[in-house]
Amino acid sequence: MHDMSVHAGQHHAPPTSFIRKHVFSLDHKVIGKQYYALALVAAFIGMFLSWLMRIHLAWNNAAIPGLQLLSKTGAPGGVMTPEYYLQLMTMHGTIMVFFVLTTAPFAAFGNYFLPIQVGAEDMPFPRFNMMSFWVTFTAFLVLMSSFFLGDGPTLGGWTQYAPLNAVGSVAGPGQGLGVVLWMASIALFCVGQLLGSLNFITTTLDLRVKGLSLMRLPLSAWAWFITSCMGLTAFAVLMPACILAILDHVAGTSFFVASNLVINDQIQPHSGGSTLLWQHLFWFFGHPEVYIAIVPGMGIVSHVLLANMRKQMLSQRTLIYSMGALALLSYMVYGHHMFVSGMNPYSSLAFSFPTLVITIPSTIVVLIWTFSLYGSRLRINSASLFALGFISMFVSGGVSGFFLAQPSIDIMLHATYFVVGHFHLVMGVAAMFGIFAGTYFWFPKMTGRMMNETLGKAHFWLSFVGAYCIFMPFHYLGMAGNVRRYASFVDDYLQPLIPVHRFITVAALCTGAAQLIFLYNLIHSRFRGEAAADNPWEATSLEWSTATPPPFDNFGGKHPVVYHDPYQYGVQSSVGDYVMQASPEQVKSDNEEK
Amino acid sequence: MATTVHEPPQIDSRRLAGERHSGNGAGGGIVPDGDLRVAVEYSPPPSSTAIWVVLFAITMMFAAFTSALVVRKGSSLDWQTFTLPSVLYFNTLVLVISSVTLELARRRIASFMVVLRSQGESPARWLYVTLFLGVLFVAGQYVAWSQLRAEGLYLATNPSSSFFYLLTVTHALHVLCGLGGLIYVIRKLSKSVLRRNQLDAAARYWHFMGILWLYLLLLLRMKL
Amino acid sequence: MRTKKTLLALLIVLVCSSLMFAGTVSGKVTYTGTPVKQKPIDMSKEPSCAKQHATPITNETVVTGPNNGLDNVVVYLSSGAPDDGQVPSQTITYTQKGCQYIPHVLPMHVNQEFEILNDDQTSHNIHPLPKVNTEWNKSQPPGTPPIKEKYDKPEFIPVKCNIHPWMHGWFVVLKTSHYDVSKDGGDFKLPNLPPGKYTITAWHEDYGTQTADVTITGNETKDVNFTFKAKAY
Amino acid sequence: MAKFFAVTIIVIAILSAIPILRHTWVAPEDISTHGALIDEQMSETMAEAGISFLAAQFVLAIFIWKFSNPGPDAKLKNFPGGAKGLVIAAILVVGVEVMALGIFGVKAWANVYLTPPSADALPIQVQAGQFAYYFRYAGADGKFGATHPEMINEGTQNIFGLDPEHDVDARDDIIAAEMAIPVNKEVHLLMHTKDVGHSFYVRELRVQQDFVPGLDVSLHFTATKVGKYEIVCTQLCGLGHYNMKAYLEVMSQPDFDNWLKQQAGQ
Repeated sequence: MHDMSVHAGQHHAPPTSFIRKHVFSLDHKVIGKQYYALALVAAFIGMFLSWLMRIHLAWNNAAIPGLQLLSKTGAPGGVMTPEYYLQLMTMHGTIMVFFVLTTAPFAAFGNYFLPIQVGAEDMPFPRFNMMSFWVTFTAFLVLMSSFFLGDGPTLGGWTQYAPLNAVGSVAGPGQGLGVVLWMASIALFCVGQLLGSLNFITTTLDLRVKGLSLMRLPLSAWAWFITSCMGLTAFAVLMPACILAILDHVAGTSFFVASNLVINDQIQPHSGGSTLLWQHLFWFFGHPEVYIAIVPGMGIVSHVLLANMRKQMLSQRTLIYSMGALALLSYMVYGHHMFVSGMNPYSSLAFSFPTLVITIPSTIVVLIWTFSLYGSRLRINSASLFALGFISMFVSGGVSGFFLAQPSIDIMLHATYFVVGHFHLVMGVAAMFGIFAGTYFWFPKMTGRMMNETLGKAHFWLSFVGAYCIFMPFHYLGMAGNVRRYASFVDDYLQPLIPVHRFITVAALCTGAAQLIFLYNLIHSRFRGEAAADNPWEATSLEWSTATPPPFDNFGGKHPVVYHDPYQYGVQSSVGDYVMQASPEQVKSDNEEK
Repeated sequence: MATTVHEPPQIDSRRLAGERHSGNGAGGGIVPDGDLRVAVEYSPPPSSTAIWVVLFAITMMFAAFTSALVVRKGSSLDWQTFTLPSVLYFNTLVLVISSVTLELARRRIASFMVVLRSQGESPARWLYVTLFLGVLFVAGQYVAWSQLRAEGLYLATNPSSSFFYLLTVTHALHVLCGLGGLIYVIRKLSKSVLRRNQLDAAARYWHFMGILWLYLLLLLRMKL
Repeated sequence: MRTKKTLLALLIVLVCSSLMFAGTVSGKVTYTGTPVKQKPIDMSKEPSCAKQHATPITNETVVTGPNNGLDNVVVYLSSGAPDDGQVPSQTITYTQKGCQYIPHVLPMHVNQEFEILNDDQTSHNIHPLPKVNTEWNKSQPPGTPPIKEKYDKPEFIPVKCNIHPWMHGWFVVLKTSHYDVSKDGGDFKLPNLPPGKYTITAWHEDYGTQTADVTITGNETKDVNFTFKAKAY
Repeated sequence: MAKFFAVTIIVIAILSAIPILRHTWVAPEDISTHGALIDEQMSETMAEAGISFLAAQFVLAIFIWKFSNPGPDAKLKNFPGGAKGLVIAAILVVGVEVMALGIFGVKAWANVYLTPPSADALPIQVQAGQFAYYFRYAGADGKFGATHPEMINEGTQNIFGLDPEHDVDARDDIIAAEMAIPVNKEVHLLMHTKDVGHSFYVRELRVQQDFVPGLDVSLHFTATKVGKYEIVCTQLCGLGHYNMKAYLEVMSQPDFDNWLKQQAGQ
């Protein structure tokens, strides 16, 4: 990792062998697609797990035919055991947060388009880039392999709180080797993303073509740059935390395990560790991780919206500063995950105020998007629908943050479905909508074919309405005090809420099925789609100045020169109402007033 | 209706990318014909940026370990202090000297690059000395670990020993990576295709290892 | 075919005749002193189980009968046992009913298969805590098929339910098929012992073990009694 | 399509608001002395968040309705006031609003966490373990017996690891699987976990606090209404997490005294 070799990205020759072309490729575009494929597989696995969980929650102790084939002990006779529910839940969270929400908007699209948007031939360290993907892929395999352990994967949740994560199999099924595999997988994932961040940062800072100042970068490139800076800090902290946890597990150290813990009437051979230490280290990563998932989405959505509004944002600079502010603040607020954790109650107050401050940049971003729509010539297509849907979801998920930022209200809402609804909307659904917007927008460039618009719109409508049907009721359940991470709702208090759970389950099954439309569209269009022009959306940034799909070195042995800010829409030019960044044509504004 | 909100292309080099690295790329005027321009010589120095990125990541990692140490010590009753093996101070000296020899090497190579083959002596000589000192440091750390093990202090014996091994081993692994960097530089140098920024990157990394070690030694002395 | 049947009949006659010449050890397990009062178990956490017990059941660590009889003591041949290495073919069951293990102590032969059943409307979790055998931990939601398991080494294995912490029982894995659990006030009986010299061990989960030597010469019944000292706390 | 989209957004926004306005699913009635402030904080936040939510969705929908697929001669316009106005609005309106909420909320928080328990509060120890709570009352002598983790044995129901044989204080300790407290009397809850992290959540009491392994935390509250309530675990603690619960019985003082006597007799 510290080998300082410079494989000057711009100079490597096109590969000839199949393996070099498609498997161990150094080409950022292939690596981007590999990340996308990984995210796609992971997303469908994660979604499948959520289906199983939802069915179990709505119809408790009902046999799911065939489930016993997945795990004989986890689902004897097809009936899910409580531990299997938790194991599926843990894997769902881990797969979605790490291998979908981090890889798809950041690593996949960022890899493909960041170098093109800055006009480079490739990343500066293609070998590191290739390693980044393959290390991440290995991390995914390591995680998935825990499904095949005798007692299944870990059940500790994606947050893996100590000391449950460190005492071993005595604490429950999957807590032995399952946890070690989880920790190893996440540590590997951190390495992969650190390597990625290294490339993203150097690409942005050093490989910009002439005329492309930082402020002339498209918003998507800014978002990836900010995200890579966050990733560099966050993953560099999570990795040591995972190492400590592995040591507690296999080497008998006591970083996180306190003295005199009695499990199954046996005193555990650890002493003096600090439970809260894990939470501090984890959430120092965990909160920025939320922004790592959502900020690329913000960039993609801005990028897509601009091309479809046919006018500029009210202020591009403000958007960039707001994203930067979100990134900075994300490190000062992580304690709001720990209000009732036994942390010093004064610290809770100290973490509460920066959390509330975060609403300001978030609000600014939303206001700028929304009010930029004013007076625009909005084009409605699958990409812009998902981008607009993103705004709606981001608002809905964001307002519930008002509640959770306050420690006093958190007493009631902590660890309830309110939290589940909040983060699923704001970092799950919203980020997914960003991914979809990016996919419908960039698919022509990546494959040379258009996606089917009718199917795209059907996918949008079902996803948009479905997501609200799933996640809005989560908030109501939470307000009524429905605790999360329960394998079934056995107490009298929660019985009346089960119909709501059934409604959610039906909605989740339908919405999940709607994603199959997307999958079909993706695969069908890849081979049978209409051929795409070089610039089908009449967009301005550099990726649209090159061929579709881009040649191996992105610009065919040339370097573009940038003459303009990235989004010259709503102007009069020889090609229409836009001027491309790489066009030297002078710009006549169509705007009333700047 | 206002016109020309945006300036025509800037030729002023201060607005160009790569401005921070004068001498690397950014040469030649822009051909204002609007077509994509045939690439001229353009060699940005991402390794200079990259090394700072790497050092930042390592700093974050050790910051995480440090905060873990402070929290773990503050919250526990089972912390037993022990005296650091004195060979550590010898190792510190070795690492400091290695930084000096690396600087000597860098100067030699700089002049070697300017005046090709000025003297007959190989500019890599001081690099070999640095390499040797680096290996000596790692060997010295190994001696320290053996001494502690002989005293019955293992990784899991006590939180203080856990942190000692954790910090020193992690640091030593990073030093080994630095040694790899030095070997890479020596190899490149022998083929005389070494780039200045590669040498600088390896040197910065090596010096950082020294500074990091001084910090760790101070931390271990104060906290263990 | 015919010869086979004849052989079988012969075998049965042989076995029966050997049984006729077998001895029996029977007796009673008692205690002295005052055993600690068994605490009633509060099952309010699991209403479907609480309903099944009109009066709360108590702990089953020390179960006593009239005349200081002590139940749930495993009495078995610990040496001199004619262990022919044959594993009894019948399957024994361990039932979870009313959030209680029935029986509280389940003796079994090494490698003998046993079944765990869940008669309750709630999920149970069976977590035996062996030291020499392989540890496993399985949950059993209501309506799922029985769990079939066996152990390959002799051991006294505490069993607990991870969902209902009061549920506690024992698997006693023995290298002999001559064993009994004292019941109905401490009575036990080890029939069908061929002539020989044996050591008989009585094991109680809290009070430990006691042994007695006994010699069986023919078709007789020997009386062996064990007395444990009760712990006050 | 766009107009349909705008209508969908508005319909979803209104439908989302209806259960909240109609109080279809709300927290159960508060039975604590400190809970009123939390509830108040909750409804104020709900008002502000609800208005922000509806306003943002409506504006988004209106703009989509109005500005999508315009005729070819439609002029581009910018929102009057531009970005500066929006930033100022965000800072002034939203920023000040949430800051105010935060500052008022400090009082509700302080009420629970930053005040000491009164001297005559009834001390009760709760020990969480996989997957049940047990409660300990000091008994007649007012002293808790020392605990010995190595003596903990669920099989013999020595839940706390007491040593009554050698420890006089431990002999009269009352241990129960349900928590009984007298009404209108402050309770000082000493929270201990024997294994992993758990949590103590009583919806009606407006109380939620994690157990921290290796660190005993305490909590104090006063219940104001007689009744039976659920205590549930909210910190993922293992496979039986969903079933980790106990009951809280708030009793009149005489009932409570009787209950204690009855427990002591067992």
